[in-house]
Amino acid sequence: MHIETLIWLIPLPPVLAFAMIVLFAHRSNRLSHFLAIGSMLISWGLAMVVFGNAVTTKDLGHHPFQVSIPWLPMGETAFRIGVMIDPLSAVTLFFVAWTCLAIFVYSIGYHNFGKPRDPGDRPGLPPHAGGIEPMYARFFAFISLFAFGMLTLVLSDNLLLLFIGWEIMGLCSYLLIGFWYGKPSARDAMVKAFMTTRVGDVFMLLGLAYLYSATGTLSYREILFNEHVLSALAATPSVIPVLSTAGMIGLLLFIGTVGKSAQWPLHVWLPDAMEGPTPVSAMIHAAAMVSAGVYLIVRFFPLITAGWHEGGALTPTMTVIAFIGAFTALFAATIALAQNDIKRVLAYSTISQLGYMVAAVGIGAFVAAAFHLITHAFFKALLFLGSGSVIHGVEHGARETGEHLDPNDMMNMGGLRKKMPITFWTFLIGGFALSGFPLITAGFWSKDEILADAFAHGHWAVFLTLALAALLTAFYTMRQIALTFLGEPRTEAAKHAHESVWTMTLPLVVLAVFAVGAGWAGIPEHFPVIGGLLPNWMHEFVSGSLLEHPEALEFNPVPLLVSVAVALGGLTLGWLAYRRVPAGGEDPLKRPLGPVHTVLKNKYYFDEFYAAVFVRPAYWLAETFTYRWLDRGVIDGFLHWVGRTALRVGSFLRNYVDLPIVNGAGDAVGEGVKRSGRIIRVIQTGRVQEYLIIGVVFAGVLISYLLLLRP
Amino acid sequence: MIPLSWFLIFAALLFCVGLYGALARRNAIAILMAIELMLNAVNINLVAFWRYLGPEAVSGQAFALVVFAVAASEAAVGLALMISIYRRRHTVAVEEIDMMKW
Amino acid sequence: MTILQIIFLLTAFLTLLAALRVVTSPSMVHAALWLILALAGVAVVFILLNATFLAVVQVAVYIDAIAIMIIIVVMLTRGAVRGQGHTVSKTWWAAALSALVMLTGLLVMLLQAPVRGALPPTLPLDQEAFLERLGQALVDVNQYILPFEVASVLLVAAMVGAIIVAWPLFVRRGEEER
Amino acid sequence: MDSFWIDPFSFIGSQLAAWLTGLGLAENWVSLILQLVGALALGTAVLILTFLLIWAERKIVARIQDRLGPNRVGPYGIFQTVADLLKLVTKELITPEGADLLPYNLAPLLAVMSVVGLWAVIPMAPTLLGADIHVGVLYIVSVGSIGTLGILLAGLSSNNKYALLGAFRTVALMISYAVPMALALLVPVLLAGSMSMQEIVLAQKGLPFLLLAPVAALIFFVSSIAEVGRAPFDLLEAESEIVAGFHIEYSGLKFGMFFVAEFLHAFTISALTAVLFMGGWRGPWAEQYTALGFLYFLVKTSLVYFVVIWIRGSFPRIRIDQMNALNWKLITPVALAGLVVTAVAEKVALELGAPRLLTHLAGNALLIFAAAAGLGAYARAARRRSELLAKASKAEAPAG
Repeated sequence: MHIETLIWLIPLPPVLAFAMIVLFAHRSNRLSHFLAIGSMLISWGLAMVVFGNAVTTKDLGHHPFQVSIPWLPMGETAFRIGVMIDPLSAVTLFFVAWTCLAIFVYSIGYHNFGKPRDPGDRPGLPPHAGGIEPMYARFFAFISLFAFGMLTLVLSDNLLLLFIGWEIMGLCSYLLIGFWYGKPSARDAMVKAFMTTRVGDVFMLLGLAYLYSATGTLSYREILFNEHVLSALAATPSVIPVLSTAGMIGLLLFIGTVGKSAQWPLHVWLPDAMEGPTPVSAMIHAAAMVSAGVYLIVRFFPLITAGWHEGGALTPTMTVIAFIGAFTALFAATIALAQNDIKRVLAYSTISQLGYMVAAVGIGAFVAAAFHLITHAFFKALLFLGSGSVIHGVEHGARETGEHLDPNDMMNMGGLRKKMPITFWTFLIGGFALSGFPLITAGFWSKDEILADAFAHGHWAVFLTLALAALLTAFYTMRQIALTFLGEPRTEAAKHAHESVWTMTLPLVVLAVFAVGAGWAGIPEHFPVIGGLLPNWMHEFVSGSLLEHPEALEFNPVPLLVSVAVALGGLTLGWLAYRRVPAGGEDPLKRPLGPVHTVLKNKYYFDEFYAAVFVRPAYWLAETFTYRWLDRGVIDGFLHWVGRTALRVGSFLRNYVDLPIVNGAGDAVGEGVKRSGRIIRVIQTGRVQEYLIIGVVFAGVLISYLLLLRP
Repeated sequence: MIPLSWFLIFAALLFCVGLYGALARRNAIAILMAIELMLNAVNINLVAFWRYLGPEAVSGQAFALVVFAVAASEAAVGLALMISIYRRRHTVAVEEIDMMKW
Repeated sequence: MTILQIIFLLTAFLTLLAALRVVTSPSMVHAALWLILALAGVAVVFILLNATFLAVVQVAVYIDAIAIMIIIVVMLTRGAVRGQGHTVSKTWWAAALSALVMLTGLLVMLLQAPVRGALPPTLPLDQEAFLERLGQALVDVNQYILPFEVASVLLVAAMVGAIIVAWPLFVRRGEEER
Repeated sequence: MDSFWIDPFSFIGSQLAAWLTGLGLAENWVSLILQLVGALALGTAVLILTFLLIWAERKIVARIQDRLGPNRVGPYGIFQTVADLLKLVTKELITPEGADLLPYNLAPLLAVMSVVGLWAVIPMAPTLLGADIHVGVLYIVSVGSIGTLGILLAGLSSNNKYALLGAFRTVALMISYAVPMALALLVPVLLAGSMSMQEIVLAQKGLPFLLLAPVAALIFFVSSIAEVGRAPFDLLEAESEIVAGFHIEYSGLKFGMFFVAEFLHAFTISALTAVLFMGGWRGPWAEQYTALGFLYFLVKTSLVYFVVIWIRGSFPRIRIDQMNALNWKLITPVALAGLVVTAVAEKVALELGAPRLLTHLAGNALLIFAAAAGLGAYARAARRRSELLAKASKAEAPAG
């Protein structure tokens, strides 16, 4: 069997599982999750085979596995739909497969499979008494479809198919965030997420169309691996004077990324998306969707950086991207400082980490961005699942003690280290990876890569911003760990919490292994001690996706030291600050920061700001302007006037034209026919003889005429 | 010898008598008889022309034979119709058989 | 005035008389009898025209078959004929008029006919051989086989149709439908 | 001019002609008178012959029924019929109430006329026949069925329901049986290649058609008996059902006419059978001595007539449904098939030079066999049907 055939087959099992669950299997929970996980297992196996092939293939970058078929005829050309495996999609496929599989397995335990269904549970509401999820089968159907979308996006060889997968994921995130549609907050969150990402998607679609009109194709190879196309795009100016066509397209696509990956200013939906079940959070915010956004710009790195030479000045597009990325990184990190909801903290950290990647792309650090994408996917998925496990434990404790509290609030936790050791250790690994604990964790290597790149090319602003963000990251990570696991239990529920089932802990362990090991694939070879023990495989492999390989950076101690310092410093500060927080004690940061803390806690009032600036005007526009004035007043008025006029015209026509003239004529004809008929009918006696007489008389007349009168 | 015109006049008279009967009688059977008379007149003409104009050719008598066949079938069907009409309406007076009028 | 002429005139006179009685006599039975007489007269005319075969066929077909059928039907429908006074319809004058028109037309045509005074040529061959020729001509592909076959088909169709139409079964069914 | 002994009939004719021309009459008038005289003589002769026939029939039937029959008037009661005639003549001519006079009086004339008219074309001797018209067979068919008209008129006109029933029976019978009779008549025509009676007789030189087409001969014989309406087909005057049938209202000489017509008609069909199938006047030296031929003719006719009487004395009368069934289900199809078979056999004999007699006999044998097989199948089917009906009624009996 050819490898391409395998690639075709990878996305199919989940969608088949989706269809089968929705159509047939939704009555049986067990059958449903067997279908979903079985299909995901098949996809995972295929993906691993493909990945193995890809890794062992020489010079994959220039000869990727690619197969495509014409799909949508467009005049003389046709949209081709196909699959491609090049280094970038290979590594992406790798972590997507792993994380998705882990999340699938995790979902079983998370939704209390095997517990009896609690009679009090209603579909659309989270099970409050630890019973099985009422819409268990539906959940698996949705995440299967989600996995299908993600795999499609990763494997596609052109922008159109990528966009299709992209939108499938958008739909699924909408459905999954609102999975518990009984909760008003979930409803609002789903609508918010959908709307916000819609903004980005519209621009992305614009960019797509622009790209197609400019190049006449959407295939990666024909655009990104084509020197002439790139240079032409870079040379031709676009509608906006300062931007070249390439820059314009890149910017539009990047706005799509901003929406999908929740970059500032479209980041607001991501924290609210925490309303969904935790596996969904992990799925959306680690494995799939947000990664998809970054994957898009990383994939289109050659287009974005077209006209830029390594070490040269950044193009306007790159500047914008770098700025937004760096700013988002810092901004989100600051918000994360003041959040108490364990998942919200992770959400904001996700935003800031994505900011790292975006900034990396902005400054042209392709390999670093891809590297951090992978490592981040692993340890962030780990963290989310861990937090879910923690919440599960606390909920369990709350059910036992029967006290009503928010199981997500870290202030209600503490001292869970002894209660749930596996969760603790895996969470610790994830946290250290996030905060970039030196040398061992994956996060250190990837983040250090970015910093080093920024430093090496002299983007000071970016470098400093990211360094500060790294410090804050380490700090709030430690804060989270300390508040959750260290110290003494601050509530009864925390006391009675205990470890989750194996289906939840096993994925944690697996992901923890990757959270540590994934980094070793990309150790720079000039690193002092351990450099060169392992070849910088990541750099060699992934950079194959580009036309000309960026050369590896020469070693520079400054960024290394900085990153080590910020990581360790942040961790220690956080540990010192939150080592022991008493029950009911307030956040130690509150006093020193003062009002700033409130601002941070309220996320810079961004939601309120948007509500004031966009939402309420939108309401007003819809309610008052459009509905009242335009619709009621203008359009309806006009229509009513037209209707009344038509009515008058019609009555006039009826009374003065139709009745007298037309009907009169018709009646006249009818009456005439009737009268003449009444006159003539006497001829038609129905007696054959008389007919015959008439005929004979005429025949006689005719004969006599023929014989006598005719000469 | 007899001139041809005698036969023709005789045939014409017979035909017109038959015609009058076909047009004037009330009884359908009488009409049928009158039609037979007309057919006979036609036959007389045919045979007379054969005899006087072309005794060599067989056409005159052949036509006469065909006329016989037609007359026979016509009589058969007509009489059957009358029987069934009589069964249904208990009359054979043609002016009472006027279902075909308005 | 030869014998043949006398015979012809007598026959013609009788035939026309019988025909007139046919179309005028109030009683259907009498009309049928007069019809038979008229048909016999026509047969005699055929004989005078040296068409013995046709004369015999005339007797066989008309007198034996058609006349008898007519008489039978007259008897079957006797009740209908009785009690209905008039033998002719109200439009008899129009019928007479049209008949006269037709007669005048025919006579005028006759007067214009070029052959009206023609005398019969001597019969070229004896009737036996002529009859043979006639028979062969009727089944000859180049002459009259088509009319012959059509006539036979017509006869069969008429027979079937007569049976179907006069079948009491159908009458009963029709009456049930009413 | 041959002598009287050789050919008496033409001798008389020539003598008469000579005498008339001696009176100074035109040629055509002479021929006309001669024809009239001949017709008169012929008619009278056959009518007088009837006396003999009636006497013979009564005697024979009496013998068959083991009686003496008429034996008072004259030797062997030979003048019995004359006495009857006198009685009839002296009787009153009754005309029933509401009778339709014209047809009522016309009917007996027609009946007699048709029978006597038949004799015009029957060749009784090489030189003794009324008119040798070339469509004699057709003439027989048409004129013979004029008798039907007479009977019908009699039944209709005499205002009497039995007469009407008889008339209808007659018409049904005669119209039906005219079909197979005509078909059977076509066989000798086909064999002789002519419709003239004399030609047919001449064509039977040494080989009467009775041997060539026995089936056709039988069919003709049977259907002619039916045509005449004699036993076993005498249901038009079935005394037990309709008192005397069509002539119930007739009395005196009019009845006598029907009476004569019936007997004479029977003798006539015997003569026709003899002429058409048994070679008529053919016999040794018949050509030379025409009187001899006349003798042969009388002998053959009497033979057939005896068979007719024999049948009348032997067979019971058949029901009307049996009569129709017999005709339409057996005789007419067989007659049709016989015509075809004869034509094919004749053609075969002509083209392939096969022996004529054998070919025709084989064809007729085949025909008989097929007819017998068909009859057997029909009988079996009928029997099965009746058995089924019986079973059904038996099954119902206890239930009902």
